[in-house]
Amino acid sequence: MPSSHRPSEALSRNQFLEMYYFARLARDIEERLVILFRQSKVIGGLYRSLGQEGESVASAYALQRTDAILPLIRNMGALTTMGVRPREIFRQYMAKATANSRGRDLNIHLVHFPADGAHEPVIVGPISMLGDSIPVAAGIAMGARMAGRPLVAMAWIGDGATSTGAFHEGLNFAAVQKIPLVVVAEDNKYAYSTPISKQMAIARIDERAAAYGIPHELVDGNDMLAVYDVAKRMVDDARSGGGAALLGVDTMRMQGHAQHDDARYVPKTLVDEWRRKDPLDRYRKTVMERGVAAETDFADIDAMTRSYAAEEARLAEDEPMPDPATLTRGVYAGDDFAVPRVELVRSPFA
Amino acid sequence: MPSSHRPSEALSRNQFLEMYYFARLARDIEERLVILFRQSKVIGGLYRSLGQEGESVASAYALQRTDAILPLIRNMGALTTMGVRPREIFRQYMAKATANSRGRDLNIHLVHFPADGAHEPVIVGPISMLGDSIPVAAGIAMGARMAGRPLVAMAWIGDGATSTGAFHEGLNFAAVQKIPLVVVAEDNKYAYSTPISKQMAIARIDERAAAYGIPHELVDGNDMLAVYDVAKRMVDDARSGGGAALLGVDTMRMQGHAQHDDARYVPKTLVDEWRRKDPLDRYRKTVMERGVAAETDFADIDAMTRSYAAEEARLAEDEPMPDPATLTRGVYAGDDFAVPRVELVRSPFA
Amino acid sequence: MALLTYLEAIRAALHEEMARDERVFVIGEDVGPYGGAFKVTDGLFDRFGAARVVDTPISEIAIVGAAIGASYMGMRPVCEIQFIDFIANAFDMLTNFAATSRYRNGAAASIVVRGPCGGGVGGGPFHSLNPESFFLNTPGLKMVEPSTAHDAKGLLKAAIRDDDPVLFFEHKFLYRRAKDEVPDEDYVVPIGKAAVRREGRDVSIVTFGAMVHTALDAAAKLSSEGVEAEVLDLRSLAPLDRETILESVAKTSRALLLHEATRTGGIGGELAAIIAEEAFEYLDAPIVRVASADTPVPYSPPLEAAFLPNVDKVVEAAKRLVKY
Amino acid sequence: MALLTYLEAIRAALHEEMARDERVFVIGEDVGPYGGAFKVTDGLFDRFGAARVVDTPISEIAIVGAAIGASYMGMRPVCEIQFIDFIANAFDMLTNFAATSRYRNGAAASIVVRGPCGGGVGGGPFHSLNPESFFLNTPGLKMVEPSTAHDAKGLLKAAIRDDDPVLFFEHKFLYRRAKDEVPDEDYVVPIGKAAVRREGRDVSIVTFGAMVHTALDAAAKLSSEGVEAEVLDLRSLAPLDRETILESVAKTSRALLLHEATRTGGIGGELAAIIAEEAFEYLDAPIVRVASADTPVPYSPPLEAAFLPNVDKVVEAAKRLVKY
Ligand SMILES: Cc1ncc(C[n+]2csc(CCOP(=O)(O)OP(=O)(O)O)c2C)c(N)n1
Ligand SMILES: Cc1ncc(C[n+]2csc(CCOP(=O)(O)OP(=O)(O)O)c2C)c(N)n1
Ligand SMILES: [Mg+2]
Ligand SMILES: [Mg+2]
Repeated sequence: MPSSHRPSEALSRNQFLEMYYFARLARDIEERLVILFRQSKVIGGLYRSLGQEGESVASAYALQRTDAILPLIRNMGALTTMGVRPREIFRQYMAKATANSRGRDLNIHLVHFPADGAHEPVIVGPISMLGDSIPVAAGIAMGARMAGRPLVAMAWIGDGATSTGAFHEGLNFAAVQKIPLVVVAEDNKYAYSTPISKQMAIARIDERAAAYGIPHELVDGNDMLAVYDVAKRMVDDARSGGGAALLGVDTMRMQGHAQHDDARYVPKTLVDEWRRKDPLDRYRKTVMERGVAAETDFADIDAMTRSYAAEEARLAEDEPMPDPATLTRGVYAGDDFAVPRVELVRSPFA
Repeated sequence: MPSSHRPSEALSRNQFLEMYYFARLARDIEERLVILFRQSKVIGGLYRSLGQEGESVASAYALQRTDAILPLIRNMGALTTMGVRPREIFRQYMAKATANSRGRDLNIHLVHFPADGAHEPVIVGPISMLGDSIPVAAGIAMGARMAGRPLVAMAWIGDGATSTGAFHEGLNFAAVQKIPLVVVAEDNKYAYSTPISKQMAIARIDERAAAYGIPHELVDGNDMLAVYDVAKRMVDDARSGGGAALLGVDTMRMQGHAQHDDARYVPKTLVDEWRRKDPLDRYRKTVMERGVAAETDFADIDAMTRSYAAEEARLAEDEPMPDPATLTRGVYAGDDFAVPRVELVRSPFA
Repeated sequence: MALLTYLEAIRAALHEEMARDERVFVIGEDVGPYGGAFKVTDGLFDRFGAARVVDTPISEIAIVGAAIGASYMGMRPVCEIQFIDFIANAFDMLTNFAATSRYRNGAAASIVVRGPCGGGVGGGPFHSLNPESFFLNTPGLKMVEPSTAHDAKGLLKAAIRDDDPVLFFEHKFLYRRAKDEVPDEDYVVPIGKAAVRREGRDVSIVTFGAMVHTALDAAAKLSSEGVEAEVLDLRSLAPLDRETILESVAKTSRALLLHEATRTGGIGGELAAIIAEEAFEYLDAPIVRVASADTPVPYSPPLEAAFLPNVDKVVEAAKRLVKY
Repeated sequence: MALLTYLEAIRAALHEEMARDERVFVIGEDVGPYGGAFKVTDGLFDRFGAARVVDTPISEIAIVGAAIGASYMGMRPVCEIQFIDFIANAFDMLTNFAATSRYRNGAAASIVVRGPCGGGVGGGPFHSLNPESFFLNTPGLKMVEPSTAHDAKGLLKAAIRDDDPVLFFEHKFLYRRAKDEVPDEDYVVPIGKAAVRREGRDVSIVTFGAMVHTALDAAAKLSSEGVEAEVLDLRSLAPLDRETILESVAKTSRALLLHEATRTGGIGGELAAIIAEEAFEYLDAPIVRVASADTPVPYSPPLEAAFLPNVDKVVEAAKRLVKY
């Protein structure tokens, strides 16, 4: 599979900017969440993807808009890329009645199925049990194929979660059935406090795929264009019948597991090293070096996403909490209880 | 790991004959079981290891007598090799009160823990849920190390069972913890009716290990000396701190999944091809070619194992069924209910 | 009408549902050309092909997980678990992912998970379980277990058409032993409705699955001794048909709860709680449970016979109750 | 005596047991240098080292499976499941391998599986479960859940010294909220014995875990209205202390079963069955269950508050019972 084909070379200026926009927006949404968290407006924990926005965005950017994503908690960038309106995230984190889960489930646990013929993605948030998304992702791509509207499913998974039985069973099944599933396995050096050396005895996370006989590659996860290139090749291959693939990304979780975790178990030198490799900074630099965009273009986007995130948070803040009278509604079919659809938006660069 | 070191070259004449004896005994025990099965004296199903006795014996033969084995249903040869008296098997299959499980559990689901200081193996039979043995095997080797009497654990697993979550979690854990566990993964072409092509998308079963960063090798499973050589190297490595390893064996299940299964889904040509590769025939031939033993030596063993198996079956047949009054005994500690210890024997060649 | 075994009825339901609705497909171990370990899916592969009869690796988590995903895409998966005992391996996926899915996001996990349960065939501790009560504390999950060929077919059709995840228990002792008249035309047996298999005024035997036949045999014996037992076949274990249960107990004033799973923590507890809470005023005697002994399912026939409920145990308990 | 929180008491038990017995070790995710997600294992790594405080990959099956194997070799593993909800992933290993092991071959799986359970902290559907009834139909497995720091320490010591597999539920709501006197000297709280937390003659509230505190608050309120509730803290869920339960009901003639798990299929069923079978003659009123609503655990505080049992619900039910 390693190939020299670089799909990123075909990206337009708008696309270059759009990728940055999605990553920046993801970061700004999270920055807003931190503020809300400090104000005790976030219910439960807050999990940052700081330093990983690039790989989430660049991998999702390789998809078509009608494909399926199964993000994990740290794939905020995948959600912005597929067009989830930021307000949807804030609603979820604040457990509002207006959220897709109507306050019943956590953070990014939201689900979107497009109406027939709609040019929209399938979005299936995780459940907390790590690894479970992988068999479900395989089922989504298989089911879509059976239903006659094939798509490629992309699922993200942490280094830690690759140690679960569900990951193994799901990816092996997808491999055998040649299901168009691209798994992005994120080596961000830790699973909570557990360093990758206590998680797996392989040097490269993509070797997890060697047990399944599927294409796999490891890429610098903080180099957005590199991620995009490999993801795009894998997605295209999957779409044209190549079956499942695994894209390993080498990156770093730049904060603790969640807001409560000061991550003192992470050597400072490691953090410093990776801070210098911030994916957004690097991307800006690369794009500018290519002459595609200028400092001001990025500054404009930064201003735009910052105020957009702030405004969306504000809108969500004002929304009502769930009505306790609705508690028992919708456990079973037939007791219909309206589910707010996830609102999808286009970027200014679309 | 592939190495040219051939530990089998150091085997004595007695050891050559002993290995044959164990394999032949395994086959004869099963032939007896077929008779008992036809007489409806076996409770439940009967699962043959015909064609796989060689790999079971040769891999177990690489162990020391104080090591641990976790055989599956088709590893009768591992049991004979570690010295389990045939009567123990017959008792189990006939669900006798005298059996190690006292009629409470199936076929080879027996357990043996040596008394302190005894020169005996740890034997832990499986439960039916495939894959579960692997984490338990890892725990045995880890626990033995913790308890200050280290051993190597060897666990067998079918191609099908490598697709379970338990296999993945257990072997990954063993790899990370550098636990002395050798897993023998048996590619016998089918899992029940499911061909290996529907089980995994890799060409060689030992590639399952590539996800764990442990040594792995594939060997002709019907070549006993080849199996022994690799197993011995792996066991020795594990014992000296090398951690876990996976030995893939290329073999063939020569009968249906169980006695009720006529295996019509297996192409006749495949069976014919493998019949020519019978491990016992090949072993005899090789050993004779080496001039270590003669036709008559093997004929003597054949006669010996046949009558031994018959006699042991007869002894077990006469034993009592469990007393229903014992039904509820021994569910919890403190309600002691004697467990017949597995009787271990030495071969005539010891 | 046709005289079918329980197993044939299940197979017929699969054939008919797959023919009726293109979205229905079967997924599991050895369900394809082989037709399943018990031959329940026999003929499906030849008729509907590999795309709709999916042979999987030995991966119960993947079977249930992939089914959930496919159902999200509008398909109607029917998972076969080779022995229902192995659903333990997918316990998380079924209870946490599938069962909560609608409640959380309105996403229907319209899957059926079916497989053989129950003992009486020398299957030992891992091929004999009746795991219903493991799942009874899981809102969002439905569970059914038929006792006749008629119900087996009708309930499976109802389960497949149901928009919620349904665990469908097939008692393997009945596969070839239960045989009864099954309509030729399409029908469903609605989930959530119990059936009164025998009317009686003296004691209500509330049961399901293979134990229905034990209860009926016991009732016949009791009748010859002047005790008229009513036999209720729950059919649906989640939701339970509270109305029918309470009506029967209101009539007989005595409840005997009979199930094959081990006693402590079995579904008899839930039944007892419903009755003791809602039909207390009608009760003339303690609520009695007859169930298997509190041990793993033993393999050896004399042990398993002692372990399982049987006609004598039911008769004895019913007589004690009536005498109370 | 020292005033310890529930969490500190658990931690102290681990420290003391590991110091007392070299065979005891801890295994789980992030239990090592980090000291566990809730800091329960804090300090163990520094004191006992990596060999006895084993950080694992995210692999619940491996955690429980490896513990079983190690216990076979004479060790005394204490597994931490980061949130007890994730024991669902090892359901098979725990119920099928560990729980049956002694019965099958006399092989003791002397393991403890401990982890935080319960809601009330906005944890949502997958970090709030009270899964006891998933496991109640599994002979061979013991289960305990303390409600005080004193019991937390004593029960954990008992669990570690017990030769059978024990599921040890720690109610996370109590971790830092429950604080009480804990003896300095070594002691165990025996598994299988309930505690009467408050004596009363009018109604028995049978409960455990965090709900004990709810029950006590309710009892205080009831008392001010002239109703004297007896509050039973089960502590041990398997085996249940039938004697203490039956004695209390014999005294009060009224049983209110209170648990935090959802109602249908909860442990209240088993309790009701025991009482309806063995204390029927003493009952003056229906057996009433107060439990969480039959839904997944919702995340949003207003929903979770409506979902959970609380003092008002208990008071209201107790009054209904007493008036009956
Ligand atoms: C099956 C399961 N076990 C344990 C947990 C608890 N848990 C939540 S996040 C986490 C660490 C995840 O690490 P990784 O998969 O590497 O993802 P990252 O947080 O690094 O993005 C753990 C152990 C869980 N959610 N699911
Ligand atoms: C978890 C689990 N799922 C399903 C089964 C049913 N089952 C028993 S044996 C078998 C096939 C095993 O195939 P393989 O692992 O290749 O071993 P072989 O029989 O070929 O030696 C299956 C599916 C099981 N025992 N455990
Ligand atoms: Mg990670
Ligand atoms: Mg096989």
